[in-house]
Amino acid sequence: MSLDKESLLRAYRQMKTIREFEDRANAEIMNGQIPGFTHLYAGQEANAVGVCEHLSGRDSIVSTHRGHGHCIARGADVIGMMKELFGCADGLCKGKGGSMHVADLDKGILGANGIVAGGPPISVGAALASKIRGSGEVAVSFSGDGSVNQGTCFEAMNLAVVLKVPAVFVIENNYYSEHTSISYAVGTDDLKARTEAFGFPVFVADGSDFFAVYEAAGKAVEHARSGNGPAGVFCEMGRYYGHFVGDPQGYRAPGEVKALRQDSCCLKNFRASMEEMGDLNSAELDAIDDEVMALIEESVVAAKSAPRPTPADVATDVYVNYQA
Amino acid sequence: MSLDKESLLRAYRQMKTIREFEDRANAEIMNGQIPGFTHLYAGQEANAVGVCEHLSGRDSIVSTHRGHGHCIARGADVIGMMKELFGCADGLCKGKGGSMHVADLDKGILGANGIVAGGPPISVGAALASKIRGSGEVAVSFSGDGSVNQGTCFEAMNLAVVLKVPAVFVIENNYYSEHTSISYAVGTDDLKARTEAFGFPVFVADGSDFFAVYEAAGKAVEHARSGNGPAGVFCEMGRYYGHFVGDPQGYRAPGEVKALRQDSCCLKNFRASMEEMGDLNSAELDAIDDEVMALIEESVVAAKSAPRPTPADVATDVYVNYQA
Amino acid sequence: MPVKTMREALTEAIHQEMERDETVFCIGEDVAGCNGSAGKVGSVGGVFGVTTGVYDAFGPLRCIDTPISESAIVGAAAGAALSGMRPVAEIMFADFIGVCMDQIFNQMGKFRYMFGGKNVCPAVIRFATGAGFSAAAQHSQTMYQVMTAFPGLKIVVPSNAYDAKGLLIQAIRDDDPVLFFEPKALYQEACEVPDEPYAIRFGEASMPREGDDVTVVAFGQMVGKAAAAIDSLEAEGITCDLIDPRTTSPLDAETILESVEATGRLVVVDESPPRCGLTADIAGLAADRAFHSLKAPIKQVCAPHCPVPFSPELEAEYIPSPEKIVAAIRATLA
Amino acid sequence: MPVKTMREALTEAIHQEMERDETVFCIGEDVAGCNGSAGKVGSVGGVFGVTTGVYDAFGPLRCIDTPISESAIVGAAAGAALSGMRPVAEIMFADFIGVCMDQIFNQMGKFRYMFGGKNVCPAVIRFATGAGFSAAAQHSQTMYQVMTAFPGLKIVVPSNAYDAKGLLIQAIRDDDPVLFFEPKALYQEACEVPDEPYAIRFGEASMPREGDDVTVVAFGQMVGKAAAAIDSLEAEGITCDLIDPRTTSPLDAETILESVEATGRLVVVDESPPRCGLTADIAGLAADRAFHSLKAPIKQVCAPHCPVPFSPELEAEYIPSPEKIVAAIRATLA
Ligand SMILES: Cc1ncc(C[n+]2csc(CCOP(=O)(O)OP(=O)(O)O)c2C)c(N)n1
Ligand SMILES: Cc1ncc(C[n+]2csc(CCOP(=O)(O)OP(=O)(O)O)c2C)c(N)n1
Ligand SMILES: [Mg+2]
Ligand SMILES: [Mg+2]
Repeated sequence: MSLDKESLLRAYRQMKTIREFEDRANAEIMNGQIPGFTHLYAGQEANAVGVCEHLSGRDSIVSTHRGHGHCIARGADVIGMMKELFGCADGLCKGKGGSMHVADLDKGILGANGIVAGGPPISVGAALASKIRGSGEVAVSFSGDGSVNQGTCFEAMNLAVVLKVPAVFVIENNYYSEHTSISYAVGTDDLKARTEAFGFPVFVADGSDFFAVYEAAGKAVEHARSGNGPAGVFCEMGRYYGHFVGDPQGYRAPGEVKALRQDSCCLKNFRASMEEMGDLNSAELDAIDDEVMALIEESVVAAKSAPRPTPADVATDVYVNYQA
Repeated sequence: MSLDKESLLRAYRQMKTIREFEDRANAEIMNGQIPGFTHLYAGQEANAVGVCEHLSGRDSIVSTHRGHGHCIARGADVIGMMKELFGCADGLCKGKGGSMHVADLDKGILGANGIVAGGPPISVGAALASKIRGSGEVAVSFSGDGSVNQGTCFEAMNLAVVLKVPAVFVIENNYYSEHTSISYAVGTDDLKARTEAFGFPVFVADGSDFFAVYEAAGKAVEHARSGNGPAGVFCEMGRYYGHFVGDPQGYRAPGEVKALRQDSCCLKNFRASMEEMGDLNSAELDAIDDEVMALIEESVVAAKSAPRPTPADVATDVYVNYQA
Repeated sequence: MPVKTMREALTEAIHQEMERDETVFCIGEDVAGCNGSAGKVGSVGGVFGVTTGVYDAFGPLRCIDTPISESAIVGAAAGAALSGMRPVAEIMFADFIGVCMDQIFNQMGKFRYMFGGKNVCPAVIRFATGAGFSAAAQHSQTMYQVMTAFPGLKIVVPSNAYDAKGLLIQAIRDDDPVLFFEPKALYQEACEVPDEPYAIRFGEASMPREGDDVTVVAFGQMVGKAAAAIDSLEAEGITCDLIDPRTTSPLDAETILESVEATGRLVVVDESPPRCGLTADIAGLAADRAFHSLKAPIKQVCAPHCPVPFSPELEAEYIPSPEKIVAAIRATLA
Repeated sequence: MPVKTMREALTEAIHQEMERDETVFCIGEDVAGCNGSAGKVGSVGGVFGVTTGVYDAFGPLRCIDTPISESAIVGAAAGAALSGMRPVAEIMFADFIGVCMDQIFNQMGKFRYMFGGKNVCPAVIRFATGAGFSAAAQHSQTMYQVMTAFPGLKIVVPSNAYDAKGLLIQAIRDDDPVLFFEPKALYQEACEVPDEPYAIRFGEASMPREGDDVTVVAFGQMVGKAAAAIDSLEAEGITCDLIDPRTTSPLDAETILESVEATGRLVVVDESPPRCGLTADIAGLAADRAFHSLKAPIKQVCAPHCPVPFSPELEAEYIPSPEKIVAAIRATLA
């Protein structure tokens, strides 16, 4: 699997953008600037980017409550997203959705989702649309290690096999669903096998390694796009922050997060690979870092001075047309 | 596996009772005597009886829309059941439930169920009660080959494993869910493997052979009762009637039902085994046949002359106590 | 004009819209039928026969059978609708909404709002609704009254074959998600239905009876019973407006209020249980906005606060009868 | 008397009932917490902290964590309740009811009726309900108004810590299935709460304000806002009865009707959207049974017909404010 320079630069930029977006979102929440419940994706960037780098055009994703990373990876406007987190009138969803409902249909982003496993059935529908039209798009849904125990997720997997639609089920094992470990909540010891038993192949990758995810996701997307029905990707990688901002994280082992940050950082891993492979030098990556920092700063500045929604907006955008 | 004479007689009587109950119910429906939607179990008797012969005391079952067989096998009063089908005021459920909601809590029958896969979660609750009390009962749920695709069924299986409760999931493959074949609706080719992938053993049996089911169910019930968590039973056996009474059965191959009736009759198979093993002679079985016929006739006569519910009954039995 | 049953009218609407617009497709349990079996695929057309012939006419990509997985069915419809299609999903009985409720009210019904009004989700979900067949507590509920509570959804309940066709065509063409409740007691009821396609606008009530003394508002299966009740009173010189809102969301409040302002009396009829339902909804509307015209207590005729019973005797008591509607009309005139 | 928050009062109720009756147990996501992890099992006590200390006090068999499988959670509660236990299940947010709705209204709520009145199903399902935290469209809904529509369920919505404790104790002791909606905006609100256990009977409203001019009925979070509205009018000499039904099913219709008969004016307040909700339900009740006492249109104060928005500015407009309640009270006096 070889990636051209442009792709490498883009992948790094996406991961870095997610990381900075999340770190800054965390800081702004702590400052009391961002309302609501926010779940951060920092640490897991390689999953989203390794998958979404295979997508283009009208390929779609459906995300989760922890959606910022997926949305950025799929191309959501970062400034619009930050504004949405702040609840601005010109946020990506006009301030009506917020962190848990970021969406951009034009970019194939069928929404973050506040309901655990709300997404997979919807994604099967997007895949079905592609199959009916014969238009070749794949539809990716992201699910966490906790989400895979929800009935809707199982139904979606079986239906995707039955209809042989180009759906890709990405399972992100970050070890916890809220305060509960995967080792408790998933009855079987082998979640990959339980998923494969539905009748599609699942490709496994170290979720802190962009190249590993990229390769596994490539196989899954290729499988689905070629008309073989659904496929899965299974990534393992802890998150750096709590379940939501404010989580005391009593379920973590001492030093767990520190170790993750030290030894399992997709950005560090990426830089190390580049040093080995020589495709990009660190100055090039540093330059991206700077651009990303500037963009995130710009997004926050914009969000803080953006117009706020007014009471008159509350009941608009419910229907296309409700009156007789 | 050896069964004493009493057990053999009881097993045969139960199967025969179900068969006659269903044949007679069919006739009475055709006569316009039984209202509503009725789904008959004839042909599958060995499944219910082979499982329920392992149950006693407060062991429980949760059934399906095709519930008569399970309820009779678990010991429901046949006359009360027939009256319930007729909608009598003194039917098992006072005429409020009908065929799809036959229940007898005192006998451990937690209800037939009109919602596909409504039962398995409830059964996990019964198993959990047993575990909390340490009282040793097992809880059996029946699911069809179509029902296993419902999210609630998957959730129940995983939860049973997680909580390690004495739940037994009996999957009855009669090849069809309404007009759709299992080969279409279950995405995987190997439903047993998909079920086992949840983390519990599934024991397979020819569903037209009481002894095979009895043996497989014995292993499953033993597994669950011994505190090893849930287990499964997987039986294959076609039904003799349509999905519901009135179904034109266009999905059946020509001669399919005839072949089932000829070659896969649990009663015939039972008699054949007895001839081979010599434990019971045919006169003993004939005597049971006569008693069963008389009982079914009695039940219909009773149902036809039983008191009917009156309008005043409509809103009683909703709550134990609703007024302040 | 040709006479068709409601079932035929619905089938015709689906065929005509699928003909007109290739993004329309059907999905649900046995909407084709016989998949994987020895039978002829497509020979079922839904257990109520509403998608009859769709598979034969439009093939496997546009008439899609599913496993028994209602959440996945609705989710697939919702996702396809977000992706440019116009799915018509069938959930056999409205009672089964419980296993797919999240996909309906938290997902499909909220996409547009949560996403800031930038998308459409033109999905139709069809349900057979209501009592009358001794189908008992889990196969007889209306559910449309419950779903009316949710913003973002449009709710349709036709009362006759003519309306059914025009409303289903509108539902399919509509850019918002629509829940379409088909009173199963009316599938075999026939009336004149034009062959050509036509759409009936949402939020426009019909008025199958006009009169001076009392306004009667009724839904779905109850429209016929209310008409019977009203007709039986004519000999006594009592005449009523009968309003069939046809869509409960949007609701044609104006027609109801105008009528109440004229008659001063209101009876609302539905076969759902009494709490937080449509009868209260309409009564509450009039008790605010037509208060000064009211001459008598507003009467609600509905089912008792209990599940739908199995026995025919009990079910007959459960479903509001013309007699009970007559009694309520009389009560407002007392 | 000791002062406790609603959260503390609820926790105390659960502990006391579990002490008293060994068939009571808790089940839900993270009701213990930290299972399978490096953390101390039991150290969470539910994401809102209501089951704090239950695991430590009663152990793993009576404080049971589950996967994210709400249908299985409710089903397990229902099945255990049919089997002689008294489960107290937690569904984190009321909005999640969509993924377990069937088990609630088609199963748990109908067992007794479908089975001919021969069984009890004493299960309690607890939910955090309502808006106020910019939690947006899928974490802010009330849902109790929708659930009130279903026969077979009892629906509780406390408005203060004292009631919360007494109502939860009654819910656990009650032999019918109870849905217990905890307004999450009130978890930190405190009032005097006795240490000893006590039960508040269902179907008995409380009347936190008494007055002559207008009857105000409000639910849950809205009781406090209505009280504020009423208090602000006192200086003008306008006094109101404020009725908090506490349980929406059963409903204390008598207290409401008596008050309306005395005042002749009614305002009903809830934070749910307007259609087929509790405000219409109560308005409909009065428009029938207290009609002859009514002197003015019945006013409903509720959320607009839209999902719950994210932005604080929009959410502030969404949730009925004391100002809107004041305006409605004034409107009935105009
Ligand atoms: C149906 C439903 N149940 C529960 C929740 C509350 N909840 C939000 S996120 C979450 C944990 C999800 O865990 P996982 O799928 O592993 O994703 P992660 O948070 O680890 O990314 C839970 C229980 C919810 N939002 N929806
Ligand atoms: C949630 C739900 N969806 C659909 C139905 C309609 N329905 C009743 S039985 C049935 C087929 C069930 O098939 P299976 O589980 O194989 O059981 P069988 O009828 O073969 O015994 C269907 C689709 C239902 N009752 N509930
Ligand atoms: Mg996780
Ligand atoms: Mg079957």
